[in-house]
Amino acid sequence: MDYRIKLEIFEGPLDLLLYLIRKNEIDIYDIPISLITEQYISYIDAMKSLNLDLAGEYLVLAATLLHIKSRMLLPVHETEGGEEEDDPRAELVRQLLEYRTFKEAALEMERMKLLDRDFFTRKDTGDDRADAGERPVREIGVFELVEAFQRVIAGMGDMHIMEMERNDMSVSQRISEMLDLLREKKTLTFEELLGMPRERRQLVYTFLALLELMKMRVVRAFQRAPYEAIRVCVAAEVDVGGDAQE
Amino acid sequence: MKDLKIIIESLVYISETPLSVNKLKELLVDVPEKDIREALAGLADEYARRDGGIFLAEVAGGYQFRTAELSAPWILKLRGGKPATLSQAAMETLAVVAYRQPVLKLDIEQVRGVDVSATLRGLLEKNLVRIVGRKDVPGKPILYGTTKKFLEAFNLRDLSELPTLREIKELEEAESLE
Amino acid sequence: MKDLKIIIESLVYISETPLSVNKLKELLVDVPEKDIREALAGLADEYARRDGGIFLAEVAGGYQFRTAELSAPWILKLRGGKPATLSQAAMETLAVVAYRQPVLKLDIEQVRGVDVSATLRGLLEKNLVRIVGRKDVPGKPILYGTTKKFLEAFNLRDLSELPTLREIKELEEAESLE
Repeated sequence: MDYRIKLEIFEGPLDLLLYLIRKNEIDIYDIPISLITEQYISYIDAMKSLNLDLAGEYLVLAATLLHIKSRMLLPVHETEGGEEEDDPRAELVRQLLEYRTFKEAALEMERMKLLDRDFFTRKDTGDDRADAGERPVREIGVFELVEAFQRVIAGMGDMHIMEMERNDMSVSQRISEMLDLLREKKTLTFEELLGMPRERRQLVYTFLALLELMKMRVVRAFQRAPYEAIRVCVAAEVDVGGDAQE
Repeated sequence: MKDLKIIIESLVYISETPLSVNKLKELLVDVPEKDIREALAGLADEYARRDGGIFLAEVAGGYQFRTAELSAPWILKLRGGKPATLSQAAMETLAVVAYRQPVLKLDIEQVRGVDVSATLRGLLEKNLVRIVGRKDVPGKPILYGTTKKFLEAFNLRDLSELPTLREIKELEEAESLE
Repeated sequence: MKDLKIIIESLVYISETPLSVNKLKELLVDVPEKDIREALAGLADEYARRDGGIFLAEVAGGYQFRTAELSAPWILKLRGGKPATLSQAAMETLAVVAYRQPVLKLDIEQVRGVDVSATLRGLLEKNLVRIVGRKDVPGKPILYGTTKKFLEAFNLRDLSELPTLREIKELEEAESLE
């Protein structure tokens, strides 16, 4: 029972380790690895015996501790410069100090005045109640957009989702950029279009985007004479309409 | 009791509707009605004498803060200049356009399962979506895509910064573990 | 100009989010910025000295009215909700994002030693954390940062107001020595 109560308050293996260090009144810079490893593992065993879900991270740290312990048992070699070898505990200590810093930062933040706990602000419930529930565009984060998309596809089969995943963002992006450029310059050569990307992957995207646009006949590629440059333009019959929205 | 006045002022301020004396009595269990009325009258009087940007007014059976009349034109300006708002329907349509562009209206409707004419028009008006061309099939249906303003509104450098579904799924899957 | 102070007070009162000096400049076309700042500072001072149920606070790049702390329990009773709280896991994750931003999920996990997918998602949903971009390394992983709402929620003018921690200083010093 004692274990259960304490285990619930740990936020992870580092938290447990910090607790053991504090409990044993140990200097964090000079951790007696054998003792701590032993205690750490007995806690893990207790967790297991209580059938608590044990996150893999706890086991990873146990392995790390055992590894450090075995390295500590090896005789210390002096390097050529006469300096001592790195303390096998150094990386763990660094990690613990870093975690402790943020754990304390979290406690500090917890003590700050918090909206909807310590103070409140009013909502504008003026005459324009029609807007209730809607938010200004400028304040919507990308995450909400993704959530909206997830909502939409939630009811669709896996096949459809796969299809959407394949609809590569970078190709869409190139399509959008290419159309912007073509509208501005009216016509570009094939080489000019392909020459823009800086890296190989981009070249592939550009090409795929161009194929897609040609397939949909949004753009046309033409050649005045054999061996002349292939020119690309927005398809003639397309009523671009974009200007009205810009 | 000085705190009573403070608490009542906070409550009136935060309440979305005019706050009635009865409601205050219900909240402040042991406080006599007389004290509540006195505190409200005192606050109303204080704001009236101060003659600033807000007043405590007795309206519709309760108390509510009201802005000064002379501020009305500026308040209208503030509210009028509010950035465009997006409904959930608009958001979903926008999401489909963003991820599937260039896309036909028909495709969006297939995904969302509803008619999107109105929301699409709204998005075009807000300049978040634009016509990028026409598909060369019978009827030459219009293809839609997102605009530069879309990127601005969502604080994206380019479309490749939109998170992929896989990335969001990763955040979701672990949820069941905690 | 006495009216200016009145108008600004009304506008701050009516605005749902902290009202910035820039927004006020935009609304009050011909008024010099200096006068706007003076009016705001004057109002904030007035409310502070009055020590009543509401205060004018400078947060998240703007000004906003907030309720007195001692009123919190009664407001919660009025609203019928529980106070907003963050779990320790969420708070630790938020702390790493706040101090290390822009930061990768992987970096947060390295610091905390656990998977943070679910807590990160919760913070995104609460609009305390947002996606700020992608890191320019293979795989283009998502970078996270805090939002304006975070500043508003923690009563901060800007990120520099986050408490400086002794340990953070120590870490930085140690790293610069390496």
